Amino acid sequence: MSNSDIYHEMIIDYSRNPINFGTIVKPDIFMHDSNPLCGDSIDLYMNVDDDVHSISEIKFNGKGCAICIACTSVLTEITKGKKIDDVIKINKTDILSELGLQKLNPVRIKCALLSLKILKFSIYSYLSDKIKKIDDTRKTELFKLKDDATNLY
Amino acid sequence: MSNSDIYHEMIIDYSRNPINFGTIVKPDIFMHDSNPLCGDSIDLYMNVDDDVHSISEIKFNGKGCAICIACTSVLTEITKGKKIDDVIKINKTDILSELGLQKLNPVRIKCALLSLKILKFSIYSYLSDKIKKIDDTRKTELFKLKDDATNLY
Amino acid sequence: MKTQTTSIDYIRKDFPILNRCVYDDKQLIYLDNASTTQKPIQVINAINNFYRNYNSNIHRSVYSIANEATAAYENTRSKIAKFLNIRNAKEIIFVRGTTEAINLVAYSWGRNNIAKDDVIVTTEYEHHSNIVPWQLLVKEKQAKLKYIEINENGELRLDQLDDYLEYGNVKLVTFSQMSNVLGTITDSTKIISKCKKYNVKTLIDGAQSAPHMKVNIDDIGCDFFACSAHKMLGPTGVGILWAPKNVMEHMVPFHGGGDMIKEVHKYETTWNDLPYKFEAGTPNIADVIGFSTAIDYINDIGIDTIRNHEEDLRNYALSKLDNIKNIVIYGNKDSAKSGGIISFNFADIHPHDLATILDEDGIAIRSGHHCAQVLMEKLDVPATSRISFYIYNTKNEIDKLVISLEKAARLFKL
Amino acid sequence: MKTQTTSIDYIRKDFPILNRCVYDDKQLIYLDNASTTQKPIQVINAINNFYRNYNSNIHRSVYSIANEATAAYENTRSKIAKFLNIRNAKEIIFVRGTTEAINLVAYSWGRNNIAKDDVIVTTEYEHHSNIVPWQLLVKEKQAKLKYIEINENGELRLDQLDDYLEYGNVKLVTFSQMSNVLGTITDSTKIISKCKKYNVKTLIDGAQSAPHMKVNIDDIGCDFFACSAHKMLGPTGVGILWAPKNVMEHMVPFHGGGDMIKEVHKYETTWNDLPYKFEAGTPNIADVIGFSTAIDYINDIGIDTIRNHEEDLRNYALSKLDNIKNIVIYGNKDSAKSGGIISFNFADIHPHDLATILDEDGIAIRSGHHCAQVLMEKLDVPATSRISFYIYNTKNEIDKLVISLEKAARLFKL
Ligand SMILES: Cc1ncc(COP(=O)(O)O)c(C=O)c1O
Ligand SMILES: Cc1ncc(COP(=O)(O)O)c(C=O)c1O
Repeated sequence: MSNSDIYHEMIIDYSRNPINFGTIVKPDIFMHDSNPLCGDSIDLYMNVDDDVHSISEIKFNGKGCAICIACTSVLTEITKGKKIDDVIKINKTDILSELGLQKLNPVRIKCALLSLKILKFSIYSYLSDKIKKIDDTRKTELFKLKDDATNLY
Repeated sequence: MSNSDIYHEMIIDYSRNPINFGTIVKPDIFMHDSNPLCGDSIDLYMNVDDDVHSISEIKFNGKGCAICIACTSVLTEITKGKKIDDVIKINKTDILSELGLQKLNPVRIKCALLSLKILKFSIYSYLSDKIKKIDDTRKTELFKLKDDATNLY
Repeated sequence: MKTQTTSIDYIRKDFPILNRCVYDDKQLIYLDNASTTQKPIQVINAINNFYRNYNSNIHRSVYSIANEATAAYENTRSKIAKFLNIRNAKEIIFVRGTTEAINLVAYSWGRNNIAKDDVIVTTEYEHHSNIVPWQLLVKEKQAKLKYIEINENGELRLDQLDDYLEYGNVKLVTFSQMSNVLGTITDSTKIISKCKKYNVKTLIDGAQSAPHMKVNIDDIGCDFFACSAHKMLGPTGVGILWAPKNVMEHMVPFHGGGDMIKEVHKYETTWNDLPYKFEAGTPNIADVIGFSTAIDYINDIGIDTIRNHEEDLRNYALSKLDNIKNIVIYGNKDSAKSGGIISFNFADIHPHDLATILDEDGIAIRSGHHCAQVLMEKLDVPATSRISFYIYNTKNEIDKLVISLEKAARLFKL
Repeated sequence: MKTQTTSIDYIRKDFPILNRCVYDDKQLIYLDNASTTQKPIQVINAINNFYRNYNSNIHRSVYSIANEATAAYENTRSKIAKFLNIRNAKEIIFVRGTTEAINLVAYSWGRNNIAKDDVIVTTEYEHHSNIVPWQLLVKEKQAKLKYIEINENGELRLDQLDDYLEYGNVKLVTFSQMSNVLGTITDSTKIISKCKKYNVKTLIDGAQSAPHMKVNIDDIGCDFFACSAHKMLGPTGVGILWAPKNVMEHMVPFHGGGDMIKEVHKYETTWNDLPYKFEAGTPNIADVIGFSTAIDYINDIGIDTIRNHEEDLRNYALSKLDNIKNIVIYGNKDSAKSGGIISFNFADIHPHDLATILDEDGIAIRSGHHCAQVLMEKLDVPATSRISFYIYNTKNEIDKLVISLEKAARLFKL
């Protein structure tokens, strides 16, 4: 993939005008993580609508390259309003294909997927805390989520 | 140097019938050292004749290869009865040439010179202890002896 | 048999050094494989190719050659995982070799898990690398080091392990899967099943086993495993430590520096994900990549073929040595229970002298304590001579060894 | 000028990688030399030659190839001693790199010499390798870490060092002789003369200085010096720690294992002579030998020639970058006070994005925090772009860099 293909209009626009950029005071879910190898650093905030088990509100804050910020913007757009059960199914292709980044090289892929990793981990720990009595199917599901997050890149 | 040249009659004789092999009870000088890389291990014992400042008695004990044992035998023969001032002048060529080992390779040279190293170090520490007020020339001499020992191989 | 000889000839062609002569006209006969093995041209070329075509630092840069280097480096982890049957390649830490791996455990796990009066159990046939780090640790912690002794066949007396475990306070049992002096293959499964009953951690020093026999870490169920690339056709300066994620997660960092951190601030720092938390600084990139090719080479031949070949050579050598008067062999005569290693002494000829005499005929054998002085004390010898085989050795080489031994006997008038 | 170009062309021929293309047709322009340098064919061949002709373990065997390997390995020590003006080659310890060297000091010297409330002083422009080991140590010992800050020219505020020293309890001052981000050359002589007055030990991180300028350890008078081979034309996986004998003699062992011992018994052990006490296990033999050839290569060109060439390139690059709008340069504009390193940011283009865009034209630059997050916090940027030169870089490459930067400006509509 040639790089000028990467840096198309949409990426540059998103990076200069990110969507859902900001913070939530007292969020239901919060997590920070960074990419140790390049320094991208993202805070993710979410509120949960308990009635319908969905993400009612999502914001992010932080510093990152155009790819990181654009992908995080897209991720928040996809996530917002979704049922948690559906949110945990979001996968890397969903993000990458939206921005035409399927062929990103392995180092840059970390920039693209940092926020998805944070999303998965934060929901994992939210669910682990929340559900006191976890039945076995639920448990397997949770472990899968954690595995997903761990092995994302 | 071809090895069959190394293993001549004299070396093998000395190694089977070492000279001055044994121990001295309550020696004036004693030191143990070993060759960490091959396991040769030598104890050196000496008595000093204080009147004439010479080595009146010398014995060694330990385990080692033919080269180590032969060289240590030769060293004790050269040392015995010598004035300390002369003993500290004994150098590696004195030992190696006596046994035709001048071209020994760097690893085996450690076998040949282990006992000389012990001799130099033990006399160094004997003299350092003995001479309470060391004048400056003597001091330089002593440092030289220690250096000699350190840099022998 | 014919086919075997042919295929060994074929293999030997991959090892340039085997064509070299010493003392002008003596073709090298290399019988010191337990110390380090020779390298096939494929491994040499892999290193060469890295430096010629995509040398760059890894993980931290976005440009093309850095991507290629990072991918190749990480690929070695996957190769090793498959080779040793490790489920998660991210549980593999690259280190300089077995020695560093064991020291890493002593520092990063040991210093937090060993307390006063705790017991670490090792064995009498360990390499210094699996003794000294524990001596240092027990001294610091006022803990105790205990040894499983060997019997007259050079096998571990596992009844002593039972006693130690029963007595209590044992926190770690650490042992080599194959002795580098006697060749004895340790019954790892038995040891580990004993230890598991008492919830005791186990470390396997795989320096000698990984190169010469099938190792299946997932089956064995140990807690730590260490080995060195240079003993298995790979370059010097690389080895691995493996530990399962749940154990590694509770280990503190070893070296601090670049790549092992997540975020560094002036007064506090967070650690990187596994295994990078334990890989501080620029690693030995070229040689990690070379290691990968070494594993390919072993896989191509097949680890079982290697094992069989060595067993065959050992049996042949034992039968030949049996015919020479005054040779004392240490360890197990049963080659099914031993790697391709034979330690011996020859009358009163000191091993160093013997090695020098054999060297004249181009034969490289190891003499000394083999970094196993505790074992030497047990055997009550200052040193032994040791021959050790690998896939490229031949019976013809053993025949030449025998001729050379006879020469030594003449020189020493035996 | 003509002669210089010709001789650089001549040098470039020694580096096979410089002929390679990325993305099919873009010849590699390698400007990430502060991270790792490329290797001349001479170094690649030295490693090759070792494995093809005399690969064997060192120190412990008496046969011919082991002798050759041992001699070549030890010869590197003498080469380095001469190169850095170290009086006694036995004061040089081989390690994996600068990171391991500094950690060795933290463990083997630090753990016995740093106590509660003691102070270690480092600087704001240190690499993580010279921060994290000290954070770990002060945490363990309840000691303190203090930072010398930088001024707007990227130079250390040595008045702060005076304050720290006067305040007392300082046991170690540790600093890089050249910043890997800003290029600033530290006034080592001044720092050390200050420290000597207070009898405070000093450590120099020479990772960036040793490759690029004359280092004279005997003159400088520091207590510890560390550098990495891979940043000075040598292979990955090797570096050195130097300390004077009288300091080293009071350091406890770091890794336990083979080669670092004199005698091992079941319950006590004695240590080997220096420097072997600190070189446990099979070292990275091939690469230590390759390092020797790297030093020969540098000597052949002349370290002062290298320094002049880089100063020249830096001045040229600065003048070109000056013509581009929206480029902010960090560090000293005066190339006499700086190594061949330039860190910058380009409008709001994130360094990663910039590096990816330049990569398309075959240009390899580094982007990120450069393992210097403390400095990034100080500069108040998440990352910078960095170009860094070595002897094989040319003005023509800088011209191409400028064209590529202009392309980036177009893509980002600056
Ligand atoms: C100033 C400085 N110190 C230390 C290091 C660490 O060196 P290495 O990664 O070779 O251990 C580097 C290189 O990244 C550096 O530039
Ligand atoms: C059983 C055993 N353990 C540990 C080691 C040490 O390995 P290395 O020197 O590669 O660190 C060796 C090799 O010498 C060995 O044979």
